[in-house]
Amino acid sequence: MALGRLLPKVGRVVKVVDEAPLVRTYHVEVEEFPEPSPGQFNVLYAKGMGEVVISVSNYVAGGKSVMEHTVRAIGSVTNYIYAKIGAGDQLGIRGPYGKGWPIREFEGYDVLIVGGGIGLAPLRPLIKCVSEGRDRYGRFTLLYGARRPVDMLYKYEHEEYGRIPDSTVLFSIDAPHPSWRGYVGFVTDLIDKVKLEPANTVAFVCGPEVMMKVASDKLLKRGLKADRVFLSLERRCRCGVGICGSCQLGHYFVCKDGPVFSYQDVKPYLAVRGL
Amino acid sequence: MPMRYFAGDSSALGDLISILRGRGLAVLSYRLWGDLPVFGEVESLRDLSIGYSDVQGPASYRLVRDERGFFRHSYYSPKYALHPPIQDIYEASNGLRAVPARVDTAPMALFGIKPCDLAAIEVLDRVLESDDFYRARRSAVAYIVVEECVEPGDTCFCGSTGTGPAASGGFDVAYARLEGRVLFRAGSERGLRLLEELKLGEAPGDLVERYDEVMEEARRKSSRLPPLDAVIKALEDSAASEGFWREVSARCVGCANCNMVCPTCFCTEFIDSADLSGRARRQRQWFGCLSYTYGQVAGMHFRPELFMRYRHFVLHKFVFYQRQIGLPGCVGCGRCITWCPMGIDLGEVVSRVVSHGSG
Amino acid sequence: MRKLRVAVFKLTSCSGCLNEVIYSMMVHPELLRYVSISYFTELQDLNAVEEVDVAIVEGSVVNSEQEELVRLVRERAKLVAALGTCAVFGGVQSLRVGEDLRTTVLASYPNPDFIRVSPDVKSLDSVVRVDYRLPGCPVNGESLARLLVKLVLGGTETPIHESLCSECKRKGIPCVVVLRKEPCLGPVTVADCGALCPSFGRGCYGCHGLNALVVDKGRLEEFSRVVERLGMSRDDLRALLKAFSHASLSRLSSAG
Amino acid sequence: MLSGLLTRVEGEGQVVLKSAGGKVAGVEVRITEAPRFFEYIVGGRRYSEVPDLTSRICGLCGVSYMLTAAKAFEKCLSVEVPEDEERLRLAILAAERVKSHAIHVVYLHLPDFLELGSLSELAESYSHILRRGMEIALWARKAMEVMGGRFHNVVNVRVGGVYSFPEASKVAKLRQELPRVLEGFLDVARFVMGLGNIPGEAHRLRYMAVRDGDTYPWVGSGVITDDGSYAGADAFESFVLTEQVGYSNALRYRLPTGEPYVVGPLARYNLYSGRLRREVRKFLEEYGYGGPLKNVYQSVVARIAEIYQTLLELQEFFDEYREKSVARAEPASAVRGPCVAVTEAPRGILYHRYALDGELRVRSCNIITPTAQNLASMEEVIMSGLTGVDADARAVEVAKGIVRSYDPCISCSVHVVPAGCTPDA
Repeated sequence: MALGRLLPKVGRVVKVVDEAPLVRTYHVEVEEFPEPSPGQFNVLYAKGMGEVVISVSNYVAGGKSVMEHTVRAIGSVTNYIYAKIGAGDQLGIRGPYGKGWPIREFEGYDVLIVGGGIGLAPLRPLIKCVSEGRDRYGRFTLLYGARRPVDMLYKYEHEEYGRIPDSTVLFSIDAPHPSWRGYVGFVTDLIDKVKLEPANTVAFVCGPEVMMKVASDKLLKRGLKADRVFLSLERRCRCGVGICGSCQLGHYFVCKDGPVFSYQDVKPYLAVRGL
Repeated sequence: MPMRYFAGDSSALGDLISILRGRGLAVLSYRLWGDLPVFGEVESLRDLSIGYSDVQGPASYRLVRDERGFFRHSYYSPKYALHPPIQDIYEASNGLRAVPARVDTAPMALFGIKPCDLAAIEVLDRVLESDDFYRARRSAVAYIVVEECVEPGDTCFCGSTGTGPAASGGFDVAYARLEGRVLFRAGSERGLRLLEELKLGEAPGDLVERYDEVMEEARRKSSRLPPLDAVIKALEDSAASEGFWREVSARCVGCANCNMVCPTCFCTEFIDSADLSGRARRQRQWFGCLSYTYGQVAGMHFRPELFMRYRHFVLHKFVFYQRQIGLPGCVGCGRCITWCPMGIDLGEVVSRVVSHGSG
Repeated sequence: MRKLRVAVFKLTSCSGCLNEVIYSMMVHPELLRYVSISYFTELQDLNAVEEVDVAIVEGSVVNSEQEELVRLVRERAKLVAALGTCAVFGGVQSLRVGEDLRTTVLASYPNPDFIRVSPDVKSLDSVVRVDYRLPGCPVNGESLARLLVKLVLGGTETPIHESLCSECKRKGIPCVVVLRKEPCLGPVTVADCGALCPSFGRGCYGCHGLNALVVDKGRLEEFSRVVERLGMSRDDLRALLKAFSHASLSRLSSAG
Repeated sequence: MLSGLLTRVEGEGQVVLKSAGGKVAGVEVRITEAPRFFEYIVGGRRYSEVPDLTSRICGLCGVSYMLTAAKAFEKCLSVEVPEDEERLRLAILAAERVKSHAIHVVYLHLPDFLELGSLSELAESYSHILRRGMEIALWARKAMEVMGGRFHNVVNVRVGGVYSFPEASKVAKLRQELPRVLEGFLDVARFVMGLGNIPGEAHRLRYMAVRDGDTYPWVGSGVITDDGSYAGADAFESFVLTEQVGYSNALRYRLPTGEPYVVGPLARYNLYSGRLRREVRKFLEEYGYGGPLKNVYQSVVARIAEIYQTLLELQEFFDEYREKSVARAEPASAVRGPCVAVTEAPRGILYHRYALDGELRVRSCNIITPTAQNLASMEEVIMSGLTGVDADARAVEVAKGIVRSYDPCISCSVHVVPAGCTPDA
């Protein structure tokens, strides 16, 4: 019997982009890799050091597909990748895994994206999806906040986001900064500042869990239904395929049943601290 | 088709072992290693733990010599054989080209495991459905022979979880030892053929009647929990009550013995190692949700306090498994009670949850 | 590959963990090719407190000279690893803490100037910031070797925090508490010794340290009752915890 | 005043040469390791916990500490240790002797003979010898792990015997590997002996070791000196003279005559070489070592002889080994007689004495370590060679080399008797 489920493919890092302090995006090229849908994740393997679950922040199809992974150096494996892996180096890669954003199900809807910090990474393919299939969606709103200007991801694309037709793109940072002319405060504050047609809007949210809860509750207050608000959750994900049991949230395996959930599905679980 | 019962004496068990071994199978059962009950290969009737009884209580396990006694299980369960405690996943020496580890798939028979063990295997089958390594070991199991529990232990509650004392499905042969006689029945075509090979006679009606009585009595004895529906409801209702869970888990020290001995606990953690010649190895090993690291990620912790992990353990067994695989994750074997060094009784905890809910 | 610059310092201890450092190099002799050791008095004559990538510090801090040394080491090392129970928790010598040094020990010694000890026995992290903690009396040489190899490769270990019982059960070792009714500190002790004592049929005496991330005062009290029933007095349990988990234990007490 | 930090020894110490008019006029071997007050910390502990605690005195010779403590209590609590359990304990002790000597010969001492400063230099120039030495040490480690649980602070010694017998298959594996270890050992031994640079000048030395039945010494009823004086273990403390010096944290000891004495491999060899196996004696004779060893540098010869002897003794133990279940001999509940014992740790005589109270808890204790006994001799030998010599860095190196040849174990020689725990004689 094949024992290949947990085996990585050999990926090659073709480009590394500095995004923010301790955050880099690794462009990994790999042969014969299934196309990830927006919101899915891959498992990257640093040889001998371990694996880490990273959402796919961009996908470029081709003979060899290239996928982008935005990694923050915070744990033992990500620190290693940050310190040791550069263009030309290999990384093991398996995936794509999990359930992504149900963007195709919401064609014709207004799309609202709320991202916080590194949480923009899994949302990025959504932006691309809306931008490339602009006529399939209604109004597009992107709200993105980070702690400081320097912590924002994909700064080199922000202008492009603004050029998406019929869109509102707002940025925020947590505390005043000399270089900053945008909004200062929590990104969730911006929810109050945008026009929403609740009956015809789907929201996609990713960021720190507290921020996602605040954002979701605000959206509900603005009249969105809980089954039209989607969150991408983080847990201790190890295997990525629902067999190691590490990422359980209630009866969900976040890696297999998520990471994207409707707020409706996870609200009772998120309401209880440490469940 | 009406159930056919066959009767024999304990020598028929020896014959059954011989037949299985004759088919090239390693026969795994509870056996004695010196004075210790382990789970491993047996060669003959002599190796079985017949003639011993396990006296179990919270944090207490005693093996006593007792000709009429009944042996249930130990800290081992078939999990050791099907989902090994430590397993190699792959090795990479040439760059990143990873070579999967080999899994021993020599065919085996599980013999004399108990109905709760059988139910636990069904749980593992479902929850580890997409686990190649588990499936490889599992498909090496050619036969399952179950010994039904004529006498539940003091920590058992399979009657409550509906996973015993009789085997209900997923086995090839089940037998019950009743006052010197052994009553057999088949659970599969293959099992029936095995029994036919034993050339046993049909069981007399009074033996079957006695069997029914004994099993009914055993079911009664092992049904000390409140009804499962009530348990599930009470657990759901109590989940948000931090104070209650703090109190219920106050005696727990997070040692994870319960996780390790639980025949359905399947969680694993991965271990990576490297050497300087460019070789790397990935392994996985059992990991308990009561352990501190469970729920921890770099920079934060989703279940930083022990009461949260304890609550997860209990809720998972009774509530979440049900939603994940349509079966309760607790099979009522009582191992978590016996092998908890603190003597915490899960049955009691569950009863407290129910009375907390109704109180 | 650039060599990993390592310095090994010994404070107050039996030196046993230093031998595990030597062992880690014996099982991975190739480590010597990737490591340059600038300080290791047990092994070499040339010793200077230089800038290093990793400082491995063994032993507990018992006087002001050692505190100064440790601060200097911290300044000059990118990473500091506390090696062994003495460095992580204080070690057996902590059993003297709480007794009055001046009136007892110093009074009996002919030249008090040479007795350079403070009343407290400190863990390394109570003096400086520590990046890795490898407890154990002695530290598990295999774990140390794994860490050193990973450090040479530019990475580190992913810590797993669990009790000794997890290791015991994975190895299928018969439980000394449940089967033999013997006191065993395994349930409240951090894993990584390979469940050594139970594998020899005896109770764990806690030499890898109290699992203080889990066991708070109340739970320790519950545990004390259990081992008391098994025949270990509270005093004796307290002494073992003081001997092998002094720093954690005093934090528990001060936490109220 | 010139001083040198003692390197390549276990623990922290210093050699200080005092000069007068540029010449060496005095020496102090200082033990600067901070004391750990072991006699104090075992106070109040139950006798059964003491072996595990005293094991922590020394990272290299913990088994000796455990066994000496166990034997002291077995004596006063009238415990009969089953013979098989005693043999197993002695085998663990033997493995420790191999480990300790192998580490000293190859890692700590060999760089002196080769005039190298460090192990890395040794690794570069003599990788073959280092590898062979490593194999001995690693095998000794495995032997200690199989029989005792780990490389130090073993867990398989208890008052009354052992906790469990190792699996016969594991012991058989050790036995299987032994020929290769012996072969590797002989390589190392031939290399060291063949260097031909072990000094031959005579030192004036006195010796003491335990008196053992009829074997090369391990444990005994008491001690003997080179002039045949005997003192039972009970009388050891009154037999030796104890002194305290201001510059060191360690107590030191002399013979009743006031002379310093040597304990350890050199002493054992010179007192018991007749009990070495024929193969061992024959091997030494090949290199001209037929009679008594003459100076402390030749301790390395004694260590080599002892590794050889011990490996052969272990071979015999493995050949006769049978897995058993432990008897768990229990002690009497009342104390009868003194709790004292002497054993031969790798570095020499180790003496423990305890007094127990009615609850079998330690009321007082005294531990005399091998290195503490050698301190006076170290200073005397240094002075005999260096008095009047130019007090310079070279002299310090010579002094350090002399100290190193005693294989001092400084961690365990820190020996302070705190108030409240003084000898109760």
